Amino acid sequence: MNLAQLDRRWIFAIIALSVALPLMFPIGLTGEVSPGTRTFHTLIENLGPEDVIIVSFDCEASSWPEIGPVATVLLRHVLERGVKVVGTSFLSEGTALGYDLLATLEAEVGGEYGGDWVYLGFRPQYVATMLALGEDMQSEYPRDYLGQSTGDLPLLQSVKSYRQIRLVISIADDTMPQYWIEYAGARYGVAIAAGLSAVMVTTFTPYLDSGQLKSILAGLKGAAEYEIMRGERGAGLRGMDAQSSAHLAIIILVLVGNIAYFMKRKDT
Amino acid sequence: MTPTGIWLSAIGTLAIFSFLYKDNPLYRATEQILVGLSVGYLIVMTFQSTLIPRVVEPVQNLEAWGFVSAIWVLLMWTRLSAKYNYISRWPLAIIVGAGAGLSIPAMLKARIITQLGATIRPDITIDVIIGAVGVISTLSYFYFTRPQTGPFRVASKLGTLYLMVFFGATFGYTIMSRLSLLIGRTEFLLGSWLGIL
Amino acid sequence: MRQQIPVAIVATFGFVMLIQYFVPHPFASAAYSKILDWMQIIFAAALILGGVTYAQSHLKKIVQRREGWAYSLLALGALTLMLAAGFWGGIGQGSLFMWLFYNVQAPLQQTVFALLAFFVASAAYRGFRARTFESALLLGVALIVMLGRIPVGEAIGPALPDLAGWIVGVPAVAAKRGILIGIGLGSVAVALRVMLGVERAWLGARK
Amino acid sequence: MRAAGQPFSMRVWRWVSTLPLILFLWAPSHARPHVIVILPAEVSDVPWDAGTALEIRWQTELPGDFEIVILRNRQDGITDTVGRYPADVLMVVDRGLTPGREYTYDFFVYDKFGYQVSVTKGRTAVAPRKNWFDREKSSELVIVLLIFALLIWASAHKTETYVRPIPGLKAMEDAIGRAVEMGRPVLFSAGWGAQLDKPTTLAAMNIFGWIARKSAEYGADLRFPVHDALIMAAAQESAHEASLLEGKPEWYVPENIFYVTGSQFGYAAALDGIMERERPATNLWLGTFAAESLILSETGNHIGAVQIAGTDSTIQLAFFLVTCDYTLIGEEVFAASGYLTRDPRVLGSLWAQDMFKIVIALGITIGLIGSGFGWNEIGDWLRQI
Repeated sequence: MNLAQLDRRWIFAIIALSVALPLMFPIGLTGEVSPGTRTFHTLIENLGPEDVIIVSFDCEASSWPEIGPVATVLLRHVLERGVKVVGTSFLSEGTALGYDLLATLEAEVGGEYGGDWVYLGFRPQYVATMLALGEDMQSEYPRDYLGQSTGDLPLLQSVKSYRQIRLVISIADDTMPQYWIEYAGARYGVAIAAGLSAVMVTTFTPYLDSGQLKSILAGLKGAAEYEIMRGERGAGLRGMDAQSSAHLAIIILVLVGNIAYFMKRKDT
Repeated sequence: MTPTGIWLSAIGTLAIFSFLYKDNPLYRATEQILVGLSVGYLIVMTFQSTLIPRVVEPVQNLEAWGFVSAIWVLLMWTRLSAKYNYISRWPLAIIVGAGAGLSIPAMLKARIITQLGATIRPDITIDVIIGAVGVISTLSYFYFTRPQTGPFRVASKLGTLYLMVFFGATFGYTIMSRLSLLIGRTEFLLGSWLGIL
Repeated sequence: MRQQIPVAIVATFGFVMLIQYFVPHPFASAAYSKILDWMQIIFAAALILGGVTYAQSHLKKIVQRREGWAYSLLALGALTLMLAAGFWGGIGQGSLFMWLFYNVQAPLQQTVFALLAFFVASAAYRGFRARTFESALLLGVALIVMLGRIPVGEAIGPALPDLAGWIVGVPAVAAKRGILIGIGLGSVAVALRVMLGVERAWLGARK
Repeated sequence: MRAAGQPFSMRVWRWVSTLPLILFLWAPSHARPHVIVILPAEVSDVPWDAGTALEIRWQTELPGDFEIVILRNRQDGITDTVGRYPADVLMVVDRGLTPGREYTYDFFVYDKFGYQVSVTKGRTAVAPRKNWFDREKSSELVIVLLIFALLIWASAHKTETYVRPIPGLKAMEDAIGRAVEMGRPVLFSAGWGAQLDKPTTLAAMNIFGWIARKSAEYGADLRFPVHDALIMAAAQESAHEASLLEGKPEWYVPENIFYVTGSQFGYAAALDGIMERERPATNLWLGTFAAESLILSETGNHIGAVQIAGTDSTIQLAFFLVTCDYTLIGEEVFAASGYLTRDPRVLGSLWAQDMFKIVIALGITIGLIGSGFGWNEIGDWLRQI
């Protein structure tokens, strides 16, 4: 068998096993809490029942396995602080997932729809909507996700635009927070934080340094760290074993590939 | 999830994964179903979230602006006519033009000014200098209208190295993200479906 | 005329949207909101248009009995099912529409996405070869970051996560800033060229 | 009512309630004289705004533990509270007003114990005015105008511009030719992240215009599955124009540029299927890509297609780099149309972009040297824009 030109299906099989086995036989790895996770925790700790935030579900259903644990642990913390939440979504598939998650978590803390939280729902043209939310929330969303007139929702009597919003948390699997920064942040000066998939960390670190983003929490690892801080054992911590073993498998594969490549080069 | 739902998604999941072995009729059928469902989903969502509240209802209420909105919709739909499809360029031109106009200050601010403001730090540390050298050398890689010779070549070569570090870092981070998705699917197959977790 | 009208529209809307950014007068923000509104409506109209052309092309395949027409039948069936569920049954919680989305569409999409876990591994295996200094650097950094982000790496020593953090936070950010600034300049230039009508192939054939 | 007739508790209460006043008279003497004085306050329009704010200034030497409550009166008799402020704030901006409507303001001063010590009724009515320019954005305006001026000047006057070789673009023509020789299609995608109001998508469509022309010239079978019907319309117009310019109107088949779905992974799954079944010889991934990038390019690699990618999505660059034959990085995508078409106007603007890079590099260098000596003007200016 020529290792340097290995049929990729062998690689696929190794990855499948390295994920499945630790899930079936867990070892319970945890890991350290990074400073970035602490920053986010503090950010939420500083909010209280008088504050209103926007939580935007800017993700596709496809990345929910990764982003869901992040959203869950963050929002549970937000709601326990009594913070009021206005929910939006700029990718249609995140809409229902976000609504379900918020409804479930609000039920845990006894939050009431209309007073403690509202869900405005989906808009396809995100840039335009983000800008419009800074002008007048109710004319942008005449109706909420449930079809009720937004004029009748008690929470939206006092919340008209970004001016009454302490923070926007974009739960995103892609570059949507960039548009929040460029349009809502740059134009209206609203504070923005993001719950991300791990892949987006390098994209958003510059914005973190420049202060355009207040904080980020990323990936299963970020969720696991936040869970450690809150003393929960959720999807984040559960996935850590499989994450580690698959990582190791890829590292070993890359090393083997290089060794095979150099041995072959020596021969020729 | 209901048992029917779990079985449906388990079969679909396996059908998609079968593509990893090779393309096959099961994958092709699942692919067509996925695309068909998603188009239907988007159409329904667009009607509910945009067209009904912003076009249909204002027109029913005889609001003047509602009719203007309806005109844009109709102009866009002239695309379906072989004779008048050139008219669909007008709403297209609105999107292109307005998008271009909007993007100039937005790009200038978020992509250029803010990034520069973050590069030129008031506190000088080794990291700040390493960062500034990286920004300048990467920019010199993107310098197009001069041959890359002499000191210029050194700078753009250095820029390439910075780019490689950035690409390596994103790749490393991304692997993690992608594995999480597989973990999610595997948890579903082993746990929710087979019940062995 | 067919050429000039769209070019004029591009220029008008472009400069209106650019200028309003600097104008605090309520007239400007009203115009701005209205145009944003129109943009959303046009995007929505285009989405429906896409759906119609999608259905048309599959219908054509079925009628002409082209290769794989049976698959087109499946595609059209899925589309019709979703439309019927959405328009008759509604899209509320517990509707058939949402059931289909959660139990069929979303898991399928998640699985397509999860294919990436495999592709990332095969791409890394094939592509990460230390052939040159640059590719060795790419490979080395990727390995450090991968190790630094899992508990195993933390177990090796605190230096590894710190190094990974430094790489992501300092040199990687610098390169990314360079890329962003370049894109910013390119974007502004393209936007201006488009507004001035220098580049406009998509606005229609010269007849 | 005689005091002697009051019960004892009431007398105690009167003493207790007067105590704050006594303590107040013992307060630092500089605070006292203002108590009875009318608060000198001035209301003026906030310049350079939308006409929805007034600036309220007052003068006092009262310390910060005195508070001022400001009431806003509309001409129609409606009164609202603007807010409660420490006396030494001296300036408040009242926002959310109606342009052109007149307002007067009343000021109530309270001491540190919450006693009202003075009332000042505002007499002159002031109305906020609408303005046509926001002065806070003047730096940005100057920068935009400078960029425009240089770009336009260069487009018009730089007739001879050298452009360094960009390997991915050099290879593009060969890749199209290769597909024709092999009798297989050329597959193009602008990415699921593309939208026609984004500059990157416009840049990608410019490249597509050139690709369409070359494909028409060589007779290549060019396919473009799209995720958005606006892009479909634009691409069809482009391809149509290309066929006419090349004198081959029969080459243009609208069905080759077709809508798939707006769903990201529906789109990726469909493109994977297309690649496996139609086996394109050349894949061109140019535009804004998200996670679908690697699903597309890894499958493309598997079927042995020549792949040229280019994107502004920084994350996806690493994947394209590893799986594709050539990758255009960031700004190279924007430079591509100039490079390919050799349109002097586009090349001129490319030269102008480079000039700005020099300015930026100089700015960073000077700014940081300045910071070393404690001079932070450049950085501070950039951060406050």
